[in-house]
Amino acid sequence: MASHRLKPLSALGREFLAVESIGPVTVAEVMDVALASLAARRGQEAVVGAAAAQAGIPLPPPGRAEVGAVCGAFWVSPEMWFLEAPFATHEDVVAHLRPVFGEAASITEQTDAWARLNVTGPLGPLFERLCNLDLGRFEPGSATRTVIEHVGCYAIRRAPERMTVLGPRSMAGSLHHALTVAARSVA
Amino acid sequence: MNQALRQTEGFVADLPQAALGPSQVQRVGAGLVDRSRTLSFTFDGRAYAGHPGDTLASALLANGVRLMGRSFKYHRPRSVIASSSEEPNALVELRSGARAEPNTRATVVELWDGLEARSQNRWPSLAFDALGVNDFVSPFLTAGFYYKTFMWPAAFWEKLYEPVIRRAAGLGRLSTEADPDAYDKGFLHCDLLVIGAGPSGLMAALTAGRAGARVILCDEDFLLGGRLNAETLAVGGQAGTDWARAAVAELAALPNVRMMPRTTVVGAFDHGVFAAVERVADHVAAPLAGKPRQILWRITARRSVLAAGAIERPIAFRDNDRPGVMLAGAVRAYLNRWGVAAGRRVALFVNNEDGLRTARDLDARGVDVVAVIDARPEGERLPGIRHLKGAVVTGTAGRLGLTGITVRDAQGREERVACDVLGVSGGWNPTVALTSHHSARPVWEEGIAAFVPSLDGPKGLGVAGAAAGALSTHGALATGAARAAEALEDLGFRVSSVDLPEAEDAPVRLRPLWHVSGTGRAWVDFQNDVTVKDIKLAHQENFRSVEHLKRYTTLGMATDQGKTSNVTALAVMAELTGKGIPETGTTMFRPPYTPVSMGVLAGRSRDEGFKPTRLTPSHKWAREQGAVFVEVGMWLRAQWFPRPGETTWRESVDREVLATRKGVGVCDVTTLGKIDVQGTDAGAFLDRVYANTFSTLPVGKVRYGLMLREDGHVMDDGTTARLGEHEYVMTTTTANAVAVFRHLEFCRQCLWPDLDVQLVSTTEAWAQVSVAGPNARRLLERVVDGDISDAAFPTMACGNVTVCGGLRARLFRISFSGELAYEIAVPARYGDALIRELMAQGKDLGATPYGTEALGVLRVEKGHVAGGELNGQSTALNMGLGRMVSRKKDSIGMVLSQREELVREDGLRLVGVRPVDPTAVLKGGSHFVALDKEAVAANDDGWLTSVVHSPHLGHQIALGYLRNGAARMGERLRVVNLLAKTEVEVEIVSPHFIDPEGERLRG
Amino acid sequence: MKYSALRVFREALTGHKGWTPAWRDPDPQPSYDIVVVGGGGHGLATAFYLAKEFGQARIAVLEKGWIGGGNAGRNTTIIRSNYLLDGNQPFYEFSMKLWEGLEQDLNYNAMVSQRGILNLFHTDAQRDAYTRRGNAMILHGADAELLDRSQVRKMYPFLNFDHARFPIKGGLLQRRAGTARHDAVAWGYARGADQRGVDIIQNCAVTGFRIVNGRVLGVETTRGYIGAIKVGVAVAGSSSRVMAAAGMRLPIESHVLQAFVTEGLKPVIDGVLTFGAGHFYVSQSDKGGLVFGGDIDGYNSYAQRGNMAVVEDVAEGGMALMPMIGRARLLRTWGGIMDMSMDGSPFIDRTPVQGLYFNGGWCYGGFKATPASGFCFAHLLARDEPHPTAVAYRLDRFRRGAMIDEKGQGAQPNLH
Amino acid sequence: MLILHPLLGLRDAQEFTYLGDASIIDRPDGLTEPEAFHDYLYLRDNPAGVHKELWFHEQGDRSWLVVTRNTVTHEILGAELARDYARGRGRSR
Repeated sequence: MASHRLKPLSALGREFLAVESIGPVTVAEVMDVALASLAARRGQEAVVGAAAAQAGIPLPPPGRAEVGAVCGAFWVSPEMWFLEAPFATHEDVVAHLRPVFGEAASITEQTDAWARLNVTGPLGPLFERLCNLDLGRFEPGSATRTVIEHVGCYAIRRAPERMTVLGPRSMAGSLHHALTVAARSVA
Repeated sequence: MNQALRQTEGFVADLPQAALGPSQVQRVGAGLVDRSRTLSFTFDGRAYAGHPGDTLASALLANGVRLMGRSFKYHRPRSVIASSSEEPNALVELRSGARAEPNTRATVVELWDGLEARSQNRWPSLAFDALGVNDFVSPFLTAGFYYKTFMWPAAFWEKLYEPVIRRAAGLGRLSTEADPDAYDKGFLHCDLLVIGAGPSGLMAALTAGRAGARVILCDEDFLLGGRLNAETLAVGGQAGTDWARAAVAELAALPNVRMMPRTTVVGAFDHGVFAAVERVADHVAAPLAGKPRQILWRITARRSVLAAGAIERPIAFRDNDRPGVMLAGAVRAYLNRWGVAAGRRVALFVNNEDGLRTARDLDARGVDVVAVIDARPEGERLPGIRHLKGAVVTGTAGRLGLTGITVRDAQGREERVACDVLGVSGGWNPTVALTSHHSARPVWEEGIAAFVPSLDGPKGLGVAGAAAGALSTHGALATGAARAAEALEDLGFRVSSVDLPEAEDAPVRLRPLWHVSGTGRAWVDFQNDVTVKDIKLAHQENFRSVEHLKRYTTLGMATDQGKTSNVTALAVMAELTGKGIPETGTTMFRPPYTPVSMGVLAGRSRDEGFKPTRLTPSHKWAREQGAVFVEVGMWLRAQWFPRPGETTWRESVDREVLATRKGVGVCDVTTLGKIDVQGTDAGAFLDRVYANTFSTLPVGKVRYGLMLREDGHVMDDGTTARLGEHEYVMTTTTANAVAVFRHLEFCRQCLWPDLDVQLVSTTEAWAQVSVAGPNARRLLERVVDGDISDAAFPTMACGNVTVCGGLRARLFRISFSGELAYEIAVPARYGDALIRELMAQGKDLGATPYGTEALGVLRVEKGHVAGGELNGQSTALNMGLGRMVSRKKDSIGMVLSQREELVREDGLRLVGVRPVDPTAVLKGGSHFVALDKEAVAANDDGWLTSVVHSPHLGHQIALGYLRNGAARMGERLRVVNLLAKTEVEVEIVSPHFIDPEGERLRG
Repeated sequence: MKYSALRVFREALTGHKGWTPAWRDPDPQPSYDIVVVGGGGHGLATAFYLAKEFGQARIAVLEKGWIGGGNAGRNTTIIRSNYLLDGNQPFYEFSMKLWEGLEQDLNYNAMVSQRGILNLFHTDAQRDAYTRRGNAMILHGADAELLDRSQVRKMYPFLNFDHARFPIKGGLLQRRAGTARHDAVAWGYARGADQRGVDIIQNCAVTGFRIVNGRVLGVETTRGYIGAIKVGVAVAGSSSRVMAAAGMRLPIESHVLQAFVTEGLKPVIDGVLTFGAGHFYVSQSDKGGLVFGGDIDGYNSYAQRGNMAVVEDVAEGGMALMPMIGRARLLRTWGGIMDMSMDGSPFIDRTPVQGLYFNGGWCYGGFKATPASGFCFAHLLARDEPHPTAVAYRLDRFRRGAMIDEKGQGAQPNLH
Repeated sequence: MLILHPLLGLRDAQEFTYLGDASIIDRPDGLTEPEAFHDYLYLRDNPAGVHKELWFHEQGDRSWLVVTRNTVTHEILGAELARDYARGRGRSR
């Protein structure tokens, strides 16, 4: 990666990332993950599956997220996934993935389309105030689209007490506000 | 006089304010309240005492306060009749200031220390209410009287009659201050939702909880146990209250059971979705900081059991609304649960066995039961109590409180019986409300003379206990267990057989009695003052269906939603029509079960948080520049950037426009929708969704695209760039980004499912900045790493580039302003840095940030369509873009865009407008009228869609849609704004006000 | 019987024994000159004007349930004529004029109350759109005023001016708009029609049409066959079902619209208010309840009930606009079935079947149209030509491309 | 309402955006006469009963679904991916 002279700003408009703790819950904005959408082209589903398998990229079934050697992935649409990779090594994530899939897939950079908030702590009491997710049935490894206070998000449960919430970058402030207000409400 | 009235007619003489504890003269036992702690509260400014576990109603009764409110129409003095949420009379205003809460039922207010309550709908005082005069003129105020009068003269309705009526309207007052409390929403999921925690609900929850199902148990009361708390009945060999306490303890220990007291399930919606309101902080003066007052829960339940009990109904007889006439079950509840004797000399009027329990319980507590008037001639008499069989109550006496009743015995002899409370039981109506939320009509059950739930209620909802018509404790326990077991087996749980605790199973033995005939007024709907006479009048005037009856008399429309009145009214109407009750109709209930605060329905969506706010990548920078922001949908965009010394927005905007046209302007255009279209059929796909052609667009080029709806009107427009053989990026307008994406997915999935095309939104991934003006290239050359000379990067070129030493970026040579212009996009996290870099690098080139206002001026000067022209009603032809619609290929909207009325030669066309007097002021939305014609609809020639001040031309210019506009270039017209009573003479010109040949953008 | 203050006074003194039925309950006759199907406001108004204005006799109104039991009694009682387009504005203004004389026309107090409607705007673009609309209204002879922020604030000081997500910038006011007591409108027309000899036949559902050689001869009903020279159908909410019996497919979908009322409160809101940045409109009834509504639920439905999403959406709009209503309680909700048409505008037209006429597609705007709808439908039934204010309401307008699309949403009924 | 998504199980209807009668899938050939387009775009059976209709999982996986639902009871009888349904109706490229 060429070393350009532009300084990044987080979705929340921060130069330095912050972690907030509210009672037992912490909410942290992170920007160290590169994200790309991967969509199999028509009739190329098997080719894409094979290429991914060979490259160690998981392509989980609907509703699921998986961690792989190079990339993590979660399902977003029929024949479409979001792939996650370390930003430091994969900033131009499309350039990394293109050789793997060639013309069999459409790949689009999504890194900065989404604000990324990691929430840790007891998730049940918090998320039941935020979105229509049945946390009891949303065990680690689950990933879904959901709505938090009118903001369309992805929720990925990494561990019993750890959730990643991806929200549209432009609405990061509103999403963060919703999370922290709810955390205070249940604290 | 008030004082005198109270002392002679009131129930208890005034007590000194200091006498708090001892003032609870009617407290005859502990019940389930905590008498070790005393709470003080005020009602109409006077101080009283109560205990934890009291409701406002029980505490007022304990203090001997009976007069609690006034009725709606006649302003009759009223006291509490019930002990639960069905209460129609005892409505108070709670708290004060911004937290004042009108129409609150005293029976559901859990007492707290410092509670303040006031009576309402009275002036000057509760005991003496001037509008009590309505009661004396009540013969004129019968049902529907207002439909028959107040018609002359016509203008007097708004001026005279209605203001008087409106002043008298309503009960409580709404504070006009913003509600200071927060409200939350939440979502819960369970296998079994149990609604009501009386014996049947507890039994259902125990059955399901022990089987390992995920159970939610809701009850509107703060004390679980339901009717068991109000009775002296035994369950499983122990006191019913103790059994309830043990059941609650067992449930609380189960991790799979969630107990939700103070939570009312208010609505049953489709597919097992319920709405419930939890009153988190209504039993304290104010919520804790950061905590909600109430929570609206949306509960998704795989199965549910309604165990909401039953509501006792009154019997109508003359003056049955006097303070002191109560429901017999409520009298018993106050005695057993709250240790309060509602009166000292109590009479009872019953038509069923249950009412006799009240007599027994009062007698056992040493309260004087002066008589039991039993409408049933048959059956045994109560020992040791004067029990009149086959008798009825025909009237009452007293003014602000009951002093006695008139009784007619089986032989027709009337006698006066002195008493201060009359407990009435006309039977029990199962609480079927939720079962009819899906429009199922309850069915009549003769045995208990009541409506029970129909079998076609909400799918997955079972009904247990009194709500199902099982009115005994045994029936409640048995049906609770059975409904839960059925639901669980349905879901595949193994349910072990449950040992039912032993409990009474007494028969109901009811003899239907709805009203006692006679002269005078007999109330059916207490709050709205609907009497038996009103029902008779409705019948006489042919308002005989239940719906007509309700609407004509306002019966059941009060805040109690007819809980104590609907069935009685129906029965009275059935008598009048000579039909049976089921033939006459049923009562229907719609959500909510009890009234719900607007605040909780809105949750956190209010004030600035009403909708999410979308910020552009350069927002922080723009704020530092002092930008003024404007809402564009949910986005906040910089509208203009005022500089020191500029006093009007026009000064700033003019400067930004001129700076752009002379040097270079910079504007964040990230809000435009960006959709990545890839796949081997991407070009073919775009040919079908755009009216013009894209498959022939060379790689590295951009084209303007016009998108139609299938009805041939313009849906959206924007530019689409071809970045690779199979890769396009489409831009949409800010407003239509979501709808266009949805439409494209529809086309892709539903119309042409085998085209190889993949879509993903990239609106937020890239920060996109417009760089426009003669110096645009010079500025970008300092930022972009490669060659962007006119030769290397001509008009409508696009491509991947790098900026600032290697950051990947996209560059598009497109222009909305008519200037030499580019849009440059970088990953969004670098958007802030990019715009700072552009401003820094462009200092000597006159780089100037511009906002949406200047953007608007620039595009109107150039004649580009936008919001005002893209109004969903216009066609390509209207916009002067008719030739863009290719007739040679199948594209969405092509066929229907050619319908006769849409292709009229004399139809609306986009035109430019210039005021003849350059100092004249135009207003958007003004209409075109010919100079010599009158401003009436027949001469309406169109309207101005967009108006700006062009600093370039030094006067206002506008775009508009003008009838037959293409043929009217050079014509002079008026534009009239009849709202402001102004008109301006204008000349119709080409919409391309500057550089019609496009020299500048090729520059 | 004529209603008057004097009559009310006399009856009060004599025990109200003299009041007679507001309308009779006759058995159906074997045939009529004109049968109006549908005993809602529009059908009853049609019958009333047929008898009163067009000299027609031998008229029956057939109602499957109880008169006024459909949308006539399930709306938010608003009357207004603040339309934008040429096809609509003259019609609704005609309706407004009929409202203004309704009580004297009917000898029934339907409580027509012209307390004004204020449509708030929040952006410059909305202001321009309302300017265009206000001018169109005045051009058509209606009244309209454009208020700025301070004028709005003076009228409604309790609105959210200080913490608004979408600031109030002004509003379009029509002072002659307001509300009317919805049930009374149906009852008043029924009584007026009945007094002029119209048979109002309740509990009489039309199950089919007898059509021979392209001409209607009568209707099959649950109370037997009833012959008719002309049949007018005004059954909004059931239009597709009823007209299917005549072999017609309509440019209509049925959708549920919910409405809401709070507990009775002392008066705080004088006129009708609409929120331009959310789905919310409100007025306060003469009984004190805040009556409000919002969007339709959005999916085809014949169930007269809605779901939570719209309840919450409306409450959010209400709280955003008027945060003082947080402690007011929602008392009742109800749902009505709307004929949502393909351009959001109605139909009053002949059909391909001779003698069969259709009135429907009122979307959620039918109540305010009641008088003019009845008058214009009566005009069409009696004279076989459209009333001048209703010439645009033709069924063939989509073939010609003459849509009357106030919202510019195109052929998607749930967006109108 | 809850919609049984063929891939994701029961999802709240609020996550979806409604379009209308699934007959809108049966689009006439794009170079055909306006009459066919008129009937296609404007006329509806609008049944009181079973209705096949299009819902877009806008706040979900962006699948268009054809949902079979009773418009009187709101009962949902089934849901399938619209692209499969469309193929079944003979739509392809």
